[in-house]
Formats: sequence, C-alpha cells, structure tokens
Amino acid sequence: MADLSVNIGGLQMQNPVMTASGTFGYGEEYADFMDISKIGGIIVKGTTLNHREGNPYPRMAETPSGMLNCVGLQNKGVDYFIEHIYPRIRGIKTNMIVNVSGACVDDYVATAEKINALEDIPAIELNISCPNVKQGGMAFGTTCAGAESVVSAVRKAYKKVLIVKLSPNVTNIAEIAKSVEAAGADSVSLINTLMGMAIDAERMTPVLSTITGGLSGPCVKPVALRMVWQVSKAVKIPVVGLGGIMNATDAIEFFLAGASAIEVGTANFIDPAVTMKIISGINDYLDRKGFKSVKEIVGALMV
Amino acid sequence: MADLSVNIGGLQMQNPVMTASGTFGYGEEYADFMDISKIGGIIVKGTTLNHREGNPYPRMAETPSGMLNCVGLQNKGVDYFIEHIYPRIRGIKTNMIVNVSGACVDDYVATAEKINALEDIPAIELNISCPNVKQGGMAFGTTCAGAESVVSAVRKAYKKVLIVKLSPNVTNIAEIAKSVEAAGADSVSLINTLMGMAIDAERMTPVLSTITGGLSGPCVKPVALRMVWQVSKAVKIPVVGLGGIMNATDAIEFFLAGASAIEVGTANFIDPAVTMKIISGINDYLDRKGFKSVKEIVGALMV
Amino acid sequence: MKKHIVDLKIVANDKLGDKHILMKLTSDVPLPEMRPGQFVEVRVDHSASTFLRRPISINYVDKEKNELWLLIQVVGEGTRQLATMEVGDKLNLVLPLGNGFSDPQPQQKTLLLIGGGVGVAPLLQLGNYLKQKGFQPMFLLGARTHKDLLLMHEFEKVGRVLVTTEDGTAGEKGFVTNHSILTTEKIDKIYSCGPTPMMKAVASFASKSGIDCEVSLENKMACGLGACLCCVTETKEGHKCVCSDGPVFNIKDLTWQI
Amino acid sequence: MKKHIVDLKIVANDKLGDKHILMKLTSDVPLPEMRPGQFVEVRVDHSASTFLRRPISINYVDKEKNELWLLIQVVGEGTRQLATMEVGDKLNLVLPLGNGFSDPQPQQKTLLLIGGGVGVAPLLQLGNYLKQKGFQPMFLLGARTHKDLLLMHEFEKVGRVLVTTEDGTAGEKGFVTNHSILTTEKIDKIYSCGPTPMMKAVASFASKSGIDCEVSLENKMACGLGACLCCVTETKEGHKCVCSDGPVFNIKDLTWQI
Repeated sequence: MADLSVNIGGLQMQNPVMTASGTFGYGEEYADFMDISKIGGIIVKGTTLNHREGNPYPRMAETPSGMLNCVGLQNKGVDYFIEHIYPRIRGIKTNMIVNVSGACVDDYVATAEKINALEDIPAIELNISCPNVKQGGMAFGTTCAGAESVVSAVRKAYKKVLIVKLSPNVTNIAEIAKSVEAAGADSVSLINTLMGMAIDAERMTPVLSTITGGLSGPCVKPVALRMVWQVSKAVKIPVVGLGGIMNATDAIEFFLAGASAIEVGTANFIDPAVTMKIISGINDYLDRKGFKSVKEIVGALMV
Repeated sequence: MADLSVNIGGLQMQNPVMTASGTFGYGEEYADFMDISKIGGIIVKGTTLNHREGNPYPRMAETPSGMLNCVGLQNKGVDYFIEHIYPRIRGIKTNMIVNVSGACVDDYVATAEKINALEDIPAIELNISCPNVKQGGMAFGTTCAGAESVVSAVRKAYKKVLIVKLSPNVTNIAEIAKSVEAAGADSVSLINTLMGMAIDAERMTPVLSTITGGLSGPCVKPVALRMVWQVSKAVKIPVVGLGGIMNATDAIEFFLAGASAIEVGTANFIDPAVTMKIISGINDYLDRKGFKSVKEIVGALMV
Repeated sequence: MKKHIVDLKIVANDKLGDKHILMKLTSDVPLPEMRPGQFVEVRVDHSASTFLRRPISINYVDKEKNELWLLIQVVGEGTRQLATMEVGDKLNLVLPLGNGFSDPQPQQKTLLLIGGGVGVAPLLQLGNYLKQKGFQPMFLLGARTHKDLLLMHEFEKVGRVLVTTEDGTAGEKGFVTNHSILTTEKIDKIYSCGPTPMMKAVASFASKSGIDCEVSLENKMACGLGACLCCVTETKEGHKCVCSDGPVFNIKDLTWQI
Repeated sequence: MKKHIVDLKIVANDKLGDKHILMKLTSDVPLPEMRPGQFVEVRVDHSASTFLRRPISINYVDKEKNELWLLIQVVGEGTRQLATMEVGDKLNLVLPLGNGFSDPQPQQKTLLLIGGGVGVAPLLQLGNYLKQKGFQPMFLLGARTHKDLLLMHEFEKVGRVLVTTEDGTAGEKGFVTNHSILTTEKIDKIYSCGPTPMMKAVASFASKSGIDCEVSLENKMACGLGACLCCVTETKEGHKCVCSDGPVFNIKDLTWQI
C-alpha cells in the first residue's frame, strides 16, 4: 500500500484524486455509489455572489470522445450556499472545496470573503476560465493582467488555500500561470474546458443555446497533458491536472507530466464510482512499480 | 445535381473538397483508390526552401478519436520538388496546391517565389502554424505581428492565390485572421493541429520523440467549428475549414459555420477514398434540402 | 430510492417493427425497487461514437421473473448498437433514476394514461402499478399508423385501451387529443408521455378542463443524477433538472405556453 | 501492385494459445495479387479506443481456397475486438501494402527464414512462395517456450523447420542466433521477422558472416501508404517509410549499430 497523500499548497489530502467542479454536484448526488469521504477532495459546483439561472436548454452536446456544455454557472448564489448547502455538506469527512466564479473582481472578492468564514471549507478553486458566461469568467483567464488583477484581489480577502483554475484557450498558458503564481495563488488547476461548437446539419442550427460551449472528455486529454507539462515547468506552486481523465492510467500520465493531484470530471457521468477505481488503480501502479509514494512520480517523465 | 463549384479568393474549384497537407502525400499515393482529379484541390505536403529530414521516430500517437503527429516537415526541399515531383503531378487535372513552410521570413519568400514560377500550381497554402518545428512555423502564427510580417512579405513575392493556414493554439484566432487578411492573403484555412502530448505510463516516457505534437481527428472538430465560426465573421476573405472532418455531415457543419471550402485530413488514413464519399454526400444533402449550390449554405447557420 | 450501478444479463432482445426493440434484463439478485416513471442510464459499449450513457425509461418490472423491460427506439448509433446485443450479453446500468409519477389522490378515480410513440413505455409500468393499487387505469395510445402501435397486448392485459391513429388504420382517426373519450367521460387525472407537441396538446386540454396532469419529459442528459445541470427545463421556480427533479412534472409547475 | 479497399468475409477466427488468433478471410471475387512480406491495414469497428487502422502482415494466401490468412497477436483493445469477430462477419482491409521480400539471386541456394514470436507470420507466405519458385526454404523459429511456437504444422508442410526455445522445451535451448545451423551450414540469404532485438542479433550475425539479409520492420503507422511519413526508420539515405519503402529492408541499407 503506497502513500497516496499529497499536499497542495497547504491543503493536505489523503489521496490526489479530486472531483471537478460542475461534474459532481455537491457530492451528495453520488453518495449512493460509494463512500465519498474516500475522495481526496470534492470541488462543489461553481458558486457566484448572486443567484444565476444559467443558460437556456440545450446545454449539452455529445462529441467524439467528449461533450460540450454551456450550463453557465447556474447556482443559487453564495448566501444560499452558506445557509442551505454548507450545513448539509460540512460534515463530509474530506476536503470540501468551493469553486468560485464572478463577473467582476468585486464579485470574486465578495464571494471569496464569505467562504473564507466557513471553517469546514479549507480551500477555494477560483474559476477565471469559464467559457460560458458573457462577462468575466474566461475574460480574466486569457490575459496575464486580467488574471493577476483578480487573483491578487482575492488573495487579500481569502486566507486559506487558493487554487486558480486556468483556461486552455490561450496562446501561452505558462505565462498566465506565472502571473497567477506571482499574484499569490497557492496552486493552479488546469485545464478548464476548450471552447468549442456543435452544429445540427439537418436543422442547420447550433446544438447549444449559446452557440459555443466548453469541450471536455478524453478528446481534450492530449491538450491537457501538454499544458500541465508546460505549466509545471514554469511555476513552483503545485499543479492540479485535469482534462479527460477516465481511469488510473490517465491519472498517472498527468502525475508524470507534473501534476501533484488530479481532478476527475466528465468520467463521473459515465461511471459514477470511477473515482474509487482511479484511487485504487493509482495505488496498484505504485506498488507494481515499487514506488513508496505518489509524490515520487510527480514530474517523473523521462525525456 | 447541385452546383458544387466554389471560388476561393480567385481559385476556381469544381467542388469544395480539398485534401489537407501532410495527409495525402502528393496525391499519387491515393491514385489506386479513386480518380484523384475529381477532388476539388490537392494540397501537397509541406515544402521548405531546403531539404529537411524531419523529426526522429516515433512521430505518431493514437489518441481518443484522433492522433498526434510530429513529422516535422520532412521534405526534400523546393528545388527537388520542382525538378522531380512537379513534373510528375502537374498533369493531374485538378488544383495542385503546395503547402509552404519556413524557419524565417526569407525562407518563406524564397520558396514562394520559386513556386510562383510553376504554371500548374495555381495557389499555395502558407503554413504559419506548424507545431512541430523548433524555429518559425507556429511562432509566426501565434502573434498578429508575426503573421502580418510573413504574409505581407510573401504576398509581394507570390502573385497567385495565397491561402494562409492558421494555428488554433492562440487566444484570439479572429485577430490573427484579420492581420493575415490585412497583409493581403486571399483566403485563410483553419485549423492546423492543436498542440498536444501523449505519455506512456508504463515506460514513463513521452510517446513522441519531440514530447509534444499536433493533434488532429474528430476530437478537434468542436474547436475547429468554433474557430471557423469566429473567423468567418471577422474577415471578408473566404475561409477554408478543416479539423476532424470524417464524412459529408461534418463537412456540411463547416459550411454552415462559414467555411467556403473544406479540407479532409486524418480521415484519409481511415478511408483512403473518403473524399469521393464526402463530395457525393454533400451533393445528396444539397439535393435533399433543395439547395441549388453549395454556396447557399456557406455561413447559413440559423442562430 | 437508493441508486445502483448494476450489470444485468439480457434474457431477450426482440425487434418490434423496424424502429424499436424490447430488451428484457435480469439479475442473479433481486432487482432494486423502481417507481413507475423512473428511468435508467445505459452504458453503450463497442460504439465508437457513443460517449455518454443513454437514458431509457423503465417500461416494466416483472417482479416474479425478476425482469426489467426496456422499450427502446433505435435512432442513433448508440441505440443501433444496443439492438445488436444478444441474449446472455451483459448491460451496465445506473438505476433507478428520477422521481417517477406520483400516486393519484384517493378521490381521483378515472385515470387516463396518454402515450404516443415510444413514449408509451413508462405507461405500462405505471398502469400495472395503479392496477395493483386498486385503480382502473385507462390507456389512450396514439400512433401515426396501426403498425406503429407498440406492446398493445401488454396494455390490454392491464386495462381498457383506446387508440388513435393519424391515418385511421386503428382506433379513432386523428391525434390523441381528438379522441371522443376526452369529451364523453369525466377524467380525474392524466399521466402523459410522448412527443413534446403531443404532451403540450394534452397539457393544454387538461389545464382548460381543470384536470390534474403529469407529463414525463425527455431532455438530453449527461450525468442523470442532477449533478451537471445539462438537462434542465423551465419551471415556475426556474431551471430544474429533468433527470433528478423530473422526468415527471405536474403541468402546473411548467411554464409551457398552453 | 494495385492497392484495393475490400470487405472480406471471415471464414475462420481461431484462437492459437491465449495471445494469438488466426483469422482466415475470403471474397466472392479472386483476391488481388499479394507479395510475401506485404501487409494489410485492417479497420477495427466497434472499438471506442481504436481510431486508426491496424497494420497486419500477410501470413498466407491460399490461392485454391481464395483465402487470406492473418496471424494476429492480441495486444490492445483493437486486436481484442478483432478476436471477438465471428465467422461470417465482414472485415474492411486496405491491401496489399508495402514492398515485400525480394526474390533470391539464382546463386543463392540456401535460404534461411528466421522468425520470432508473431514475426513468424510473413515467413509462412514467403516460404510457400520460395518453394513454388523451386527453392528449398529452411525455417529457424524462436520462442520463449514450446507453447509459444505458432503454426508449426504449417511451416513443416513447406520445408525443414529448426527451433530454438529460451527454456529448451523445444528444439535447441537459447536464442535463434545460438542455433547450430548457423555454424554448420553455409547460408546464402537470410530473411527475418520478429522482435527488433532478435532481428538486430540476426543482422549482426549476417553482416559479420557476409550473408545477404532482409528484415521486416514494424513501426506504428497511420496511412500505410507513404503519405503521412509517421512510420519512418533511419536508413543510409535518411528517413524512409516502413509502410511504403518497407516493411522489408536489406540490412545494408539500415543504420543499425551492429
């Protein structure tokens, strides 16, 4: 039994497997299938300062080895979360992390401040890369200045572990990561979804109500691996890797590329209990290869 | 029988289906399977000023619904092309287009000049987006200034139809396209491959000799459609769409998104005669929908 | 109701006409409790173009034989692949999902179950359930032509079956909402599943006549668990997930223009 | 030789041990001409993770029965899927591809065909071809243990068969390059196919002994037609495509350090 524990910028985790925001609800939705407290970290869905209805239906399109979505951060707002959801989930015995999004810097800061007061939320994932909202979201994640501004502002207001989720829809993600690191982030997670589009040739219309949406699933894994590789060489803070991870082998590829932990997203839709298989599969790999700890294979790619 | 003819910035084509550079050799490789002169245009493989051995093996990795390659523009140089290959292929009764690449602006210009003298080559596709070469290539394609510099220089030297192939590895492809248009390009083609990476978890090594490579196949289609949609709204010159087109329905999606013609790439590897099926499938769609010409559905997406 | 991930064995996979299959599945252990109107998410293996699970409504649960029936319309490559599966093959399912139809009020005596196309599927399970509860469910089933009527013999075992066909080859000619029963009998509650235009017509009739009416919606889904929020529909309380808040909604909660 | 895209019908798909299958395919029309050493590109349907065709060397062509034999090692999901195919199923192939082995010179009398593992596949077709040409091909086949020796009865029909096994359970103990034949007989030409380390050892022996030697290489391929330049190998004339310039190379053209 290898040591699976990792520490992400101060966040201690029993294992390096987290669930990606927007794919695992608040955890409860999956409680029938496994003991969700065995997951290293659960990143609950994107939370904003105010209630958001999100985008109209249709919000999803199946694509080759993946899917597009344009949910658009539907959520009841941070106050509702604190009042109604937090009390239900604070007891879950693992890292409950809140994904925070906003339309402007003040929104991000106000939301982060409120969550900073929740003792059982040890970290937030700052989403500066949502491709499905008109204002904010990805806008902050596609320039160094934009990323720096929102991260440094939130850093002042938020005292716990700050993970910043990066957009892959950029020319140079390593530069963005460096700005985020300089602005005080404890960790970066990548990749968020690639901006894509699906068309119904028969109806001659876009499939998604918003025309474009965010691409996820195994189809994006090669791009995600490349970006994790580039970013992990550019920054000193730990990198959380995600993008099309379906099994333990995929997860190990991300560790080798330089990720200290990983997030499982779309795979939860195909196998609701996949996180358990990934955790045990990582352990099997480490045992078979004779590694004592998962930390030994982080960035261990032989080039 | 609908009218499939299109005109791409002065290049008249019997139908809007071309083969993508590097996936169809010089056409001859596929002559056993069909009458290749029935293809709207054949874009022969990347040609540089001097002979290039390309990158070491392994150069290819299969990925979910796609593949990575890092061939690295292996070719015998433009003089060899003119002396030995051009005489063989000039007789092929369709548009034979040369894809031109270079490490610096002078190389691009010198190569384009030599090809400008070949009467049976009506157009070139300027590759400012190859992710697999150390110098040049994508470097020119990822900044407006870089793109503008090489395109305007080549424009002065090259008098026929100039198509510029854009990189998808950018934050704002529409801006790059505008610079290319301003520099005098007759058309833009997109997308080139997405930069990706594959890892062999068992051997703990990259699969490709160059670590990263270019991703193609159906997995990139949603990104390609999105970028064709963005670019076709940003420029007035015709857009040539490519990226994971496997069948006629995929091709029609690109027309609806704004492409005036399309290129078939990776699909040639799975079905060497796929271009013929795509051409007839486009015609069937137009007939069934009652369109007289393929031009009627270019950018006809109802939003 | 606790959700499960199960591998079930196919005991029958029969073609019904050229567009549908009836798949019967069993297990060595007793099947979990499932409410009428709930659905399952099927994993489609060996289909290069099918990435996500496919939501399929529960057609019938045979407690004696420990069988789950799925009535599937063959539309895309995913369902085509399901149609090629053979007796003995295993199918991976997540079940039971969604809320299901609600029980009638004691005073609701005349219950009409209106279905169209493959939408008749959940009504068989619902009819059996209501019958066991001591109600006498009535079916009103619509199709384009008599050939498209599905599982008629099964419905007839459960209760009175009324039919409309657009070409008049069976039952009354026209749409379900044209059927004489709607004018001749006082209906206390309507349960409906079928094409959206049909359900909207049914909902329109029900609301005009002041009849309690539940409809089962079908949206494109990813997780099926209420986690991804992809399959939402407009309700008077905003966007709700068809997979977890539905698929069954009372029409008074929807924002349909009827 | 003209290349074709064909749908062939499976007439047999037999397991050989637990790691290999022998698939026999036929057609209503006569199969195209194929040279020994050439290969086919197989399209794998119903495999979500297999995107590209799989190159498989031609094991044998039975002119009388109009059959093409493919000896396939089951390694990944693609070949696993091929192993599940049944008699009567259709398989889509592009064939024949590559250059094939070259004919011996008239003065080359003693021909040794050295194979290891699944690499023995093309040597059966080559042996038959050489025999028809009036030569007396000799086979030297290596395996880890006797269980891993493939199609021995077929090879024995064609010519003398020598064997080495690493554990000594059949033939001489050791590697093919340890076999006594290499020291007791004067060999005029060697044809070899198998794991790269084996072929390099064979090539090393051949070049030291001044024996003409051809090897059949196996690289990862995309197009199989010499168009994509993915499957290149180093030669004295630079990168060459294994799919179109090979798969067969004379060792004097390669840059192996031997």
